[in-house]
Amino acid sequence: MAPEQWVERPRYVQHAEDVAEGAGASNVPSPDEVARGLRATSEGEDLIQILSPEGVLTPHPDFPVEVTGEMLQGLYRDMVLIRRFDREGNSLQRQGQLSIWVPLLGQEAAQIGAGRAMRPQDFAFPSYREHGIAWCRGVDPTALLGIFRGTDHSGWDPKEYRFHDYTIVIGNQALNAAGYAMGQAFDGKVGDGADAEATICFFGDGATAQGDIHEGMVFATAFDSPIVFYCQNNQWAISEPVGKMARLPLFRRAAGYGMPGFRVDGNDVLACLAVTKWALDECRTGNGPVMIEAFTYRMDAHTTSDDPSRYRLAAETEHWKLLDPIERVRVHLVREGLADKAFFDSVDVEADELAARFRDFAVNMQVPPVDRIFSNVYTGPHAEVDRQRADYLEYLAGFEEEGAH
Amino acid sequence: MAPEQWVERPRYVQHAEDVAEGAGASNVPSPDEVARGLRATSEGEDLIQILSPEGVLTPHPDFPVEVTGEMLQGLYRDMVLIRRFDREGNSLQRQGQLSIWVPLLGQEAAQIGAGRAMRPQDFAFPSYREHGIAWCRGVDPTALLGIFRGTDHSGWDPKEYRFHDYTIVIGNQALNAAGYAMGQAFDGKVGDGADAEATICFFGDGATAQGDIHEGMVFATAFDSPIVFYCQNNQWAISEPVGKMARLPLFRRAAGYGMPGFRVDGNDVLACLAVTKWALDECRTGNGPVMIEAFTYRMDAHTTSDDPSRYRLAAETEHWKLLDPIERVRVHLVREGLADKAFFDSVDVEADELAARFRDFAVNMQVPPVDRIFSNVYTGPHAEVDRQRADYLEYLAGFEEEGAH
Amino acid sequence: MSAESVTLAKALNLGLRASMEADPKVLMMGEDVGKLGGVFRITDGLQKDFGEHRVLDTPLAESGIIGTAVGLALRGYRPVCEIQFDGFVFPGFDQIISQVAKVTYRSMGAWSMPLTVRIPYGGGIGAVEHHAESPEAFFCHIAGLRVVACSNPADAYWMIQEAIDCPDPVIFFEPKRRYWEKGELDTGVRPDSTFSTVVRRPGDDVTLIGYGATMPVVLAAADAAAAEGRSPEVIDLRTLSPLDLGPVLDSVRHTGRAVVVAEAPRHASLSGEISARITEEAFYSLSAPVARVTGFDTPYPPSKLEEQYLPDLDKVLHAVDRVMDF
Amino acid sequence: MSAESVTLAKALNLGLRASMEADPKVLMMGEDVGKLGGVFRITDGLQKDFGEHRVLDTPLAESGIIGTAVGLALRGYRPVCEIQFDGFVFPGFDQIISQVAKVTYRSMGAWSMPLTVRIPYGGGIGAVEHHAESPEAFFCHIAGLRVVACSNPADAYWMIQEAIDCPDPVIFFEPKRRYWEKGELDTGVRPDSTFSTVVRRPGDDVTLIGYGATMPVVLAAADAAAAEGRSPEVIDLRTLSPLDLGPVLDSVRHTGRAVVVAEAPRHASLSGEISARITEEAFYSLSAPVARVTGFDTPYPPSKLEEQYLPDLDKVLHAVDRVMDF
Ligand SMILES: Cc1ncc(C[n+]2csc(CCOP(=O)(O)OP(=O)(O)O)c2C)c(N)n1
Ligand SMILES: Cc1ncc(C[n+]2csc(CCOP(=O)(O)OP(=O)(O)O)c2C)c(N)n1
Ligand SMILES: [Mg+2]
Ligand SMILES: [Mg+2]
Repeated sequence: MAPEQWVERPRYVQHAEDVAEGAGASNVPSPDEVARGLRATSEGEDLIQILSPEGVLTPHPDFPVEVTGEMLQGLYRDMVLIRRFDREGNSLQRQGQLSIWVPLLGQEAAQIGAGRAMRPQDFAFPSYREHGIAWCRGVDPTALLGIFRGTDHSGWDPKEYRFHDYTIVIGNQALNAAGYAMGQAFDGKVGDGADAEATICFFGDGATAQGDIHEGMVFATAFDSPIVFYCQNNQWAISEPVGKMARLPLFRRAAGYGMPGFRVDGNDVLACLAVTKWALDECRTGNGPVMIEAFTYRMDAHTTSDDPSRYRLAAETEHWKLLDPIERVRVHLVREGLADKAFFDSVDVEADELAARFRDFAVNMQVPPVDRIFSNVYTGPHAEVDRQRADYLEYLAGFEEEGAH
Repeated sequence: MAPEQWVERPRYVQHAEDVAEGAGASNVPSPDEVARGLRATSEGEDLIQILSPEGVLTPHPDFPVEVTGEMLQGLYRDMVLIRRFDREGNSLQRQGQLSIWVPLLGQEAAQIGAGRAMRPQDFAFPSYREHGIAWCRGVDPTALLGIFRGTDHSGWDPKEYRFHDYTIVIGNQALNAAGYAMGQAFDGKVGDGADAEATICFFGDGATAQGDIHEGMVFATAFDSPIVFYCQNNQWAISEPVGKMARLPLFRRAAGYGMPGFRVDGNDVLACLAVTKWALDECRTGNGPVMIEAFTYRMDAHTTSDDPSRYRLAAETEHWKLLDPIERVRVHLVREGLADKAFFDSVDVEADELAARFRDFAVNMQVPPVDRIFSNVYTGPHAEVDRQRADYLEYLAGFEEEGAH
Repeated sequence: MSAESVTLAKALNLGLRASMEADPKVLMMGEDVGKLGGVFRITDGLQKDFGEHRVLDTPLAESGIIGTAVGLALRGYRPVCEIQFDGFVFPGFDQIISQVAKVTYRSMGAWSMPLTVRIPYGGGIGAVEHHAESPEAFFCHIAGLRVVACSNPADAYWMIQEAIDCPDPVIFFEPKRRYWEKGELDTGVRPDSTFSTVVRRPGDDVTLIGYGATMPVVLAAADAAAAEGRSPEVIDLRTLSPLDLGPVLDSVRHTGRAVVVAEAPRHASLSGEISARITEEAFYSLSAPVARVTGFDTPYPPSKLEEQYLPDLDKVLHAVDRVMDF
Repeated sequence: MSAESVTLAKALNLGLRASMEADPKVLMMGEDVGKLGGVFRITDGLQKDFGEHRVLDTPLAESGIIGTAVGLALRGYRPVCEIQFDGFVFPGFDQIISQVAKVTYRSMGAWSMPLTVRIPYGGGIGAVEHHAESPEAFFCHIAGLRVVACSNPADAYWMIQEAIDCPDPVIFFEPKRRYWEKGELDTGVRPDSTFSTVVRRPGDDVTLIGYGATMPVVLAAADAAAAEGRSPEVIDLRTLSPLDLGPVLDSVRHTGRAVVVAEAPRHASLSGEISARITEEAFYSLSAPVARVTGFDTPYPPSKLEEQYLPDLDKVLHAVDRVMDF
């Protein structure tokens, strides 16, 4: 056994100059980019898939999931609806109604699969793109709008929906989630009971580089916390491909911490659901964390402020269109005769209604009262903030008086 | 292939109450401590060893190292000398000559093996316990004293010795080292040339929990930097056993990043030397980082301020005494007739002389001038610091004048 | 229990114990806080008595400690995080500023964040680098946090309990070089809010303002100044954010002169803020500009030089002379 | 090249390019700085022209960016780190305070640390949380750093080059909402040190002090005040640490009144320090206490409320009235 074989990694000898020249002269990827990108983004043999892009369903022995027509219809509906309001979010931004929108396009299966795998008592910690998880937790899509219209930093009661506020600082939520899961264990809510709880934490491929993600995994394994680390590898962190973050598929990190790790076809809603369900149940029993890498694709820009044409090729996006998460479910439903035209039409109508309601809500949102600036900085009274609030309101009243005269 | 088998980890279901009770009632380890500790601290089949505790030498096929009597004598001498001044450091602290000392006792092989594997052009980033690495880099032991006597924050020219200042904030140096290694690659100093360079970064088992260590590995693999991450797993982070940091042996983390990782018998100076040499050469060629876990033991307290009797059993220390890193080399030298009494005596004499010189230096160290407070805060002039210096010197002069009258 | 003489360290230990007894949701977490009882033994005996799930030896990672404490607080716990030394809070700074301080605001009050971060701070113990810093200004500048510093055993005992009871996050500064100084502690009667500023010694000529680690220096300087015929009034801020300016302004309006004493460097510090606020609110009462005795705008020096760096009796007296002779 | 009108963003881009041309050791590093040219396009085109080893798209980790930049600086490079938005510098705070700021001091000058951290900062662009903060006080309080802020294209161009040339670490604040404002840039003649404070408009009644993002507000307020018959003098600090107090004191000694304008929250802020320093040094010249127009001591609010939060013309004028009528 030669050391060279002890671990997989790209092997090549490269000289600084070559790369610098190569990159300087053109935007052709350097040899290391090619090697690393191949490792990091290839689907690999390990990819867990149940519903193929062609709509063929092959049960997975390790991740059993009972599939019914009704259930598939439900998943289809979920995905169509979230895609619809996501697109509406994009248009609203284009029309100046929102200051920014963060699209989920392409990640519908990754989110609905995970979201529908959760039990009501489970708790989710999103990043900022998890509109589909919000949907599964029962948060009305209009509640998301405040963040993007700039009227609020959040818009729902995280306790009620067991869905935490969006976290924008990359990686932070992994630790908050790990801590919450520690609490679930300390509360005795792990085990075989029907009330056993788990936590699921969402983050991106780019986030895996952050120290907080690592520390989250260290703490979760140290305390055997019931948490699923769910990485949506959508191949891009703004303009940086996942190959910049990792030489190998991301789920491989899990083994080093001593926790199970899986790569699932993130555009396969059944696989996402089945694996997440297994993972939540596994950690719910008290065995500690599990990592899932949902291998998917960000079909749209990073946000409405982003211009992906500067860094990625249209051909790549075209390739992923063939792997569309919704289309394969539709094909399967049709081919197996599990849904008729009326069903599809009704979902479309519902989607249009949702979009209209979403838009309506957005354009009618009010600027919050000035008082909001000073509210909930602290839970109790606070001499200084209270004084600044009073002074400022008095200052504003001065203008009104002036105006009144 | 059932999911349960996909990764190694301790499996048990445990209830919060049991553990709390167990720990509350006595200091008996809880079931999870036992399981995790076993995984994390057992030497395991993977341990690379060349010189056994009994002094038997078995070459390792993957890590060839030419062993001569002279070379073994040199390693023996190194270890005896650093142990000797280390013990002197401890006594100096007990006698009030130093405010603190950080002992390396037990880690002589881990340090001398790694230190002697380095080429002159390589660069080392220590933590704060690497007196043996300092020794190998040519830093005189007396240069370490300023830090522990409180006259300085460092005491040698890091550029001259290619040995960075001690880093006390756990984990920080992993990133500084990764950056330095990036620079080596950018300078074209990787490849097969005789001037090819590598970096080695030292840290402890506890440090592996820090985000900076993770990010160091992410950056090193992203940029294929010539760096060896050398973890001295001395089983303890002050009072916390390595099982608190990890479910599995630490070197297993490496695979997740796509870099080779090895666990070496950290009390076997030949194994440490051979594996580190391989690793430095491997990354020197441009293949990117390597991780080494040197499995060793902190025979003394964390620092002279620490009281290990509060958290670990004397029996554990006794066990490790049988694995002493120096003794096995001595036994081997004697058994194979590679050294005679005159050699051992001469080393002892040299050790005593070093200790005397070390002590002499320590007790004669002067408090630096007040000016040191204000020096080298910036490289160039700085209006504010310069003014504060002038004001303070004037203020002090005021007292002298008063005194003069 | 009636009054007894205990060290500040012991008072903190007793206060933590009282909080843990009063509320099963109170947790201790940090590096070495369990079996070892912390490097300063502040949590001594707590794991033994309350168990491993209430006194958590955590992995060695400060962002991890603070970040998981946030999650535990969301779950209904009241975590008390120990940072081993002042210089090691910074890996956790991001979680403090981005989550600890902002969760309540972000969620419009849906969450509260009853989390305490204990930081042994300040110099004077002959330690190596990063073990003697005074980072309070960083936390005072973060809206959403409350910041306090205790200076004697009785305050330590009550303030730590008030911090733990507080529904808001509290950064709790412990003057490490005063851990072994003794003082009277009467655990019988809980005082009114200790997150308030107190006059430690009444006087007429000059107001000496300190907090935490500098209080003994300030009190000693007051004695010395009194011996020289001055009449200093001494104030212990206790709460650094928000400031409790009332007692300070009352005093300065009476004395017309103020000296602020803190170990932290001066530039963009809390001492500057105090000076600015006093001037804003009591301009016409001031006979001299507010003076500051602080650390220098340098990193903390090697410990053999720390006595030169730290505010001491002479420096405070010198400042008193300056404001009196202005 | 003679004077042309460029945006502040373009001026920075040109300045970075000039530094990269002048010294092959100058590197750009950060998230998305390569192909994308940064989310604000400040590094636009640099990777294409200088190659991937001089403009590094790094993994998404700020401690990693700063920490490896430290290592690169030790190796002889001059790294320029881009932090994508103000609110994301905090994961790198520990490396900044413990390494960037202290390496030179620790090594007694054996190492210098010629590293620049560029931070687009401040509000007013309608962004979501963490994208509109003004964290300058944190860095000003750290000895070992130099902190500067540019406010117009010409300064941006020269100041970024001076920062990169500087052997000490420089935290470089870029007023992101001014990126698209144009100004004259003459790249021909390099001015004297731009890490110095300048008078932007002479006057007699009151000194208005701003820096970075607030300069346009301050200048507009000065116009308005002048229209009302006041004679304001306007000062652009440019260097925040150390302060260049000379021009400020000269001005205040002349006008007797000062207003400091900054977006950051007020408590333990740089504005407090400026107020304290002015009072310490020019006490008898002051006809009124130094006034401050700052953000509130709250987290940065949702963007629909940011106009209420930020210093604006009315607030500055109100403060001018207060100090004039004191
Ligand atoms: C600490 C931090 N640094 C930088 C950013 C700016 N930023 C926002 S999203 C993003 C990329 C995230 O990529 P990934 O984790 O893959 O998630 P995705 O957006 O693709 O879902 C960056 C760099 C941030 N939000 N937080
Ligand atoms: C960021 C940080 N947190 C805490 C400490 C305090 N501390 C010093 S050494 C140490 C334990 C380190 O353990 P390990 O990494 O195993 O190294 P060892 O001391 O055993 O060589 C701790 C917690 C520190 N120096 N830095
Ligand atoms: Mg992504
Ligand atoms: Mg250790």
